Amino acid sequence: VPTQAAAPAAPVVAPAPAVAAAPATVPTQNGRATAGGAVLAKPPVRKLARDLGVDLTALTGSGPLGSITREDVQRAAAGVAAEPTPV
Amino acid sequence: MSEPNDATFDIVILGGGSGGYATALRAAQLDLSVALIEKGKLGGTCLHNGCIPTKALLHAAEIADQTRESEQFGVKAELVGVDMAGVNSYKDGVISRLYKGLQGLVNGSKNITFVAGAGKLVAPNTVEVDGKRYTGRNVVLASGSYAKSLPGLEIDGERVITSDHALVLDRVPSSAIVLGGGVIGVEFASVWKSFGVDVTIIEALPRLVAAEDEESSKALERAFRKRKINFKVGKPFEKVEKTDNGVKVTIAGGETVEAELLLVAVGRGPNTANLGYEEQGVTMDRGYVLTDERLRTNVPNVFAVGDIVPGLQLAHRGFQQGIFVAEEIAGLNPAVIDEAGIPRVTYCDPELASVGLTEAKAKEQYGADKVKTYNYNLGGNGKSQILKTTGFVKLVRVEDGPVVGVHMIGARVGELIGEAQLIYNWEAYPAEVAQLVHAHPTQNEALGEAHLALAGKPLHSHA
Amino acid sequence: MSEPNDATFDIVILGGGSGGYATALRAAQLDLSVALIEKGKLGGTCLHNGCIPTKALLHAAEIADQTRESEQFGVKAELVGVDMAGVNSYKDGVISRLYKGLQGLVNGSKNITFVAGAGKLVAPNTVEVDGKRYTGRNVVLASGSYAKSLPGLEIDGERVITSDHALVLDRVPSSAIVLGGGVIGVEFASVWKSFGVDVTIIEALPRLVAAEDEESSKALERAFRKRKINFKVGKPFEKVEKTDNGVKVTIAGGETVEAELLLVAVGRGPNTANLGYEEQGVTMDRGYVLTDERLRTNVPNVFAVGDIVPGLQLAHRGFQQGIFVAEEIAGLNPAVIDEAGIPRVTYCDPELASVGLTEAKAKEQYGADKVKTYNYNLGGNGKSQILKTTGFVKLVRVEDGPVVGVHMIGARVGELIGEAQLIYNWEAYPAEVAQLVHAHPTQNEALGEAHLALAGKPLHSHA
Ligand SMILES: Cc1cc2nc3c(=O)[nH]c(=O)nc-3n(C[C@H](O)[C@H](O)[C@H](O)COP(=O)(O)OP(=O)(O)OC[C@H]3O[C@@H](n4cnc5c(N)ncnc54)[C@H](O)[C@@H]3O)c2cc1C
Ligand SMILES: Cc1cc2nc3c(=O)[nH]c(=O)nc-3n(C[C@H](O)[C@H](O)[C@H](O)COP(=O)(O)OP(=O)(O)OC[C@H]3O[C@@H](n4cnc5c(N)ncnc54)[C@H](O)[C@@H]3O)c2cc1C
Repeated sequence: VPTQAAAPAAPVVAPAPAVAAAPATVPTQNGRATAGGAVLAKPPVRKLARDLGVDLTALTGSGPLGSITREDVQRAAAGVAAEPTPV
Repeated sequence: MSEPNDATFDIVILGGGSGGYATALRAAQLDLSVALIEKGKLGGTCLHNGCIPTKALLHAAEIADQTRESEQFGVKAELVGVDMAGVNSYKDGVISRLYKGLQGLVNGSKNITFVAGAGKLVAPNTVEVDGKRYTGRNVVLASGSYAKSLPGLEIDGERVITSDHALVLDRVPSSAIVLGGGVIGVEFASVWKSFGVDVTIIEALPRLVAAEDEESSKALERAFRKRKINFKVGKPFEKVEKTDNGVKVTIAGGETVEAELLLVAVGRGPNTANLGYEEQGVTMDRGYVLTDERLRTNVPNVFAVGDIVPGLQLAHRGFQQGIFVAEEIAGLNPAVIDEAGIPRVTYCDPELASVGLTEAKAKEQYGADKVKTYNYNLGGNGKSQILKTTGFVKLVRVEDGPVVGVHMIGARVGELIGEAQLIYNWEAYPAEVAQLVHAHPTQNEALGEAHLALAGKPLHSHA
Repeated sequence: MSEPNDATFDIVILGGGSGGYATALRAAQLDLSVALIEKGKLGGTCLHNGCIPTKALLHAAEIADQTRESEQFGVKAELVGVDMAGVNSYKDGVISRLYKGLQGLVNGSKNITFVAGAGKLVAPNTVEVDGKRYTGRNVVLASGSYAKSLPGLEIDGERVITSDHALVLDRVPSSAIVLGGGVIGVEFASVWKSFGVDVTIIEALPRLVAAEDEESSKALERAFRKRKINFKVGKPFEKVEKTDNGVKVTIAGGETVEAELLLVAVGRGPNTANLGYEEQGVTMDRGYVLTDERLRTNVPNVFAVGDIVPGLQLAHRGFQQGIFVAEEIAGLNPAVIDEAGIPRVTYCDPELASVGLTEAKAKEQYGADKVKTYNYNLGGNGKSQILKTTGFVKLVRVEDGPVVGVHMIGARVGELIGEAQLIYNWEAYPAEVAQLVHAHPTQNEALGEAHLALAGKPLHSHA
């Protein structure tokens, strides 16, 4: 029954210090770096960007792990709106 | 040391409840080999003595109440009575169908070896069951919890019982005292009242469901008073005595309450005694296994999940932790679980549901002047009026910031928590939810209306 | 032209239903002055002859069914009968409480002038009511809809009726034919069956609720068959004749069905005839008022909202459009409404709920090979087992992309649509939802499980 010795070597083994040093630079699967190449922004922020006509892929995020924040989107939208808009 | 019939796995899991089996299923998907050790029944407390049977009782209770009150809706019906044999066979039917499904998932996985028997941690990486040793590159402790009692309060299983006994009672008692006004206590009180029992809750803390937002507690107390469920809060238990027909409980101040039986629902303790955890050097605190936020104990490659880890004792927390640990071991580096983002539902009538911070907690964290709340009364919600339920949806937000807490009470509001969970965990702003007008007429519309109001654009309410 | 008793407003609204009153309330919040003109009752179809009364009937129906089936849950009860006078007074009570609340909101606003009476557009910016003219810097047309019939099918209000009559019926008919298997048709069929009526639905299209995903239609048909609700799909109506005790309907192919009455539920037409719209130059199409995506008609400063605008005929669409138009007029430049993002619920038993695209539509839009679906069976969902309901949660996603459709069927699933609405409108990826393990045991867990499975990590199901 048991194990294939070649099973994916259970990785990581540095005995974690009790207070894990938060791996601040490794993107996690936090709904930020999602599988499938979604842009690094929480879903409501993506919707905001769509409503404001901002292309998320063109932004650099200022949030945690480089995620795009509302402020990033709003700043970009303000830039766009600065151009003359037909009313 | 390795005997011929010993075996080695990527993960050895001690305990096949919510936390343990979720770890096993996710690990197996990731092609890790797993030994899942369970001394009782796969599914653990939740499936056999917890979530599922209690919710079956609560649904039977709902049916009894609706029949009793059917005339208010124009339906003429007569409630003849509650037949506990019938209730129990309904409940057992639900359990056994789900049990079968779960067994199918576990047995259907070529990567999982299910081991029936009681295990003990005999080395940091080894669990022994009936003389056979299961060694893992990783070990996950998932031995769950048991119903606690108080010093001097002996459970006899007859007149002084825990939820384990209450779930298999073959009769409807004429009266009952519920010691403890937490989740399990109020759920049983609610069931019994619906079944016609004269119920009294005794709670030492100053309010029922004290972990919830204070407004939720107040609303629940109001609803229980209306349902004629008696309760005494701020009254520590002093002693219980047997009487001719039942029990007599004395509470602080000397007041006594008598009933046919006493349900002790004072919380659940970690099931970790004599399992070898301390001996193998696992750091413990009052029986709980301590972990870091990645669910690692101090012993390398030994993890813990579920009720033995301090925090919310909920089945889906066990699921989430189990999935996390499997992914962690597989090297997927999953995101740390935000404990406040785990939804909480209490299934009594009326239901309570919450996620995120209470108002008090939010004020502590962000400062009282930075926290805004809005309480949308279900009186303005069409579907709630149709159900003839009262209650509210209360939102807690940070000024100019996201929603950090959602608290609801009312019939069936437990089902609204999924949406609230997304709002909290995705850090949505009220205006972002408000923009999406909800389906009419639903109860989840109340969640929409609360966000509309908090965003400064109430629809069916005043600002 | 301006007479002494004429008046000018920022917005003049013609019709006080869902679309009209939402416009008024939002505009008033934005400090615009509003004239709200209504010839019937504030609240319109939805409150008085639509959403609310039907859902009250459906809840009474649920209670009747639960009583009838209570023994399955261990509750002994006897269903004596359905007392239509009682049902109607319950229903009317719900309406009148909500009506009072709505009147309070409208009358409590200093910015809203409520005008009782029938209005007519007499100039592009002016509505006349009983000889008095109300001029607006903007006009919003919101005159709603009426129950349509078919050529040669005369509504007599006795044996051949529409939903308006069905909602005030003072008896439970022994049998009924429902012409039309859309939302309104299946809801009435469901109510009547629960009340003990022998029901037959006749639908010209090849399936019930043809606007829904095909799998939902199939599942509803299966459930109706089990409930012994008769239906004939793909069978256009030919004629109806009166018989001694009721009606005889002939359908394509010559087959006939007899019953005590015939409910005509073949859709709702725009209520726009003789209101001056065409005369003032508003572009129309078969009675509907055409607008751009910002709800502007071709006539400057004339907007339209609600059922007169082609698209979903739903109350909350009217709310959302009304709020949009008020904000547009106030210069807030609101985001355009995505019609597919408006949630749809059908409240029959079992309930149907959906948002976003059907599988067929998604394949059309993205290409068949780019669309992935997952169907989570409620058989694996504990709470659904407890409710003894069957059904599913079906997800439609774009490969490596977001969820673009959610389709659900089962008891009470309508309440799950709020979460699905956020997922669709916020373009969430399955993995983002999957990460948030849902409360156990709820039905909304099924939504969580479906996302877990679609993200490649099923918990209580196979991949
Ligand atoms: C009455 C009641 C109602 C509840 N209702 C809800 C609810 O509605 N929703 C909710 O989320 N939570 C609910 N809970 C809590 C929920 O049941 C627990 O949070 C959940 O079961 C914890 O999972 P676990 O895996 O940590 O432990 P358990 O489910 O307790 O599983 C531990 C397993 O380990 C096994 N085990 C222990 N020691 C050994 C050993 N030495 N060798 C082998 N096997 C061993 C046990 O037999 C058991 O099967 C309820 C609990 C109770 C008591
Ligand atoms: C049986 C039934 C069940 C339904 N169930 C649901 C449901 O569960 N959920 C849902 O979302 N939708 C439901 N609907 C649809 C919903 O009722 C409509 O989508 C909604 O009412 C449309 O709003 P409206 O403002 O466009 O029109 P209406 O609500 O029809 O309002 C139009 C108003 O304008 C007034 N009016 C018309 N002409 C004039 C005039 N010349 N002068 C002054 N006033 C005038 C009318 O009196 C009326 O009050 C249901 C409809 C029916 C019939």
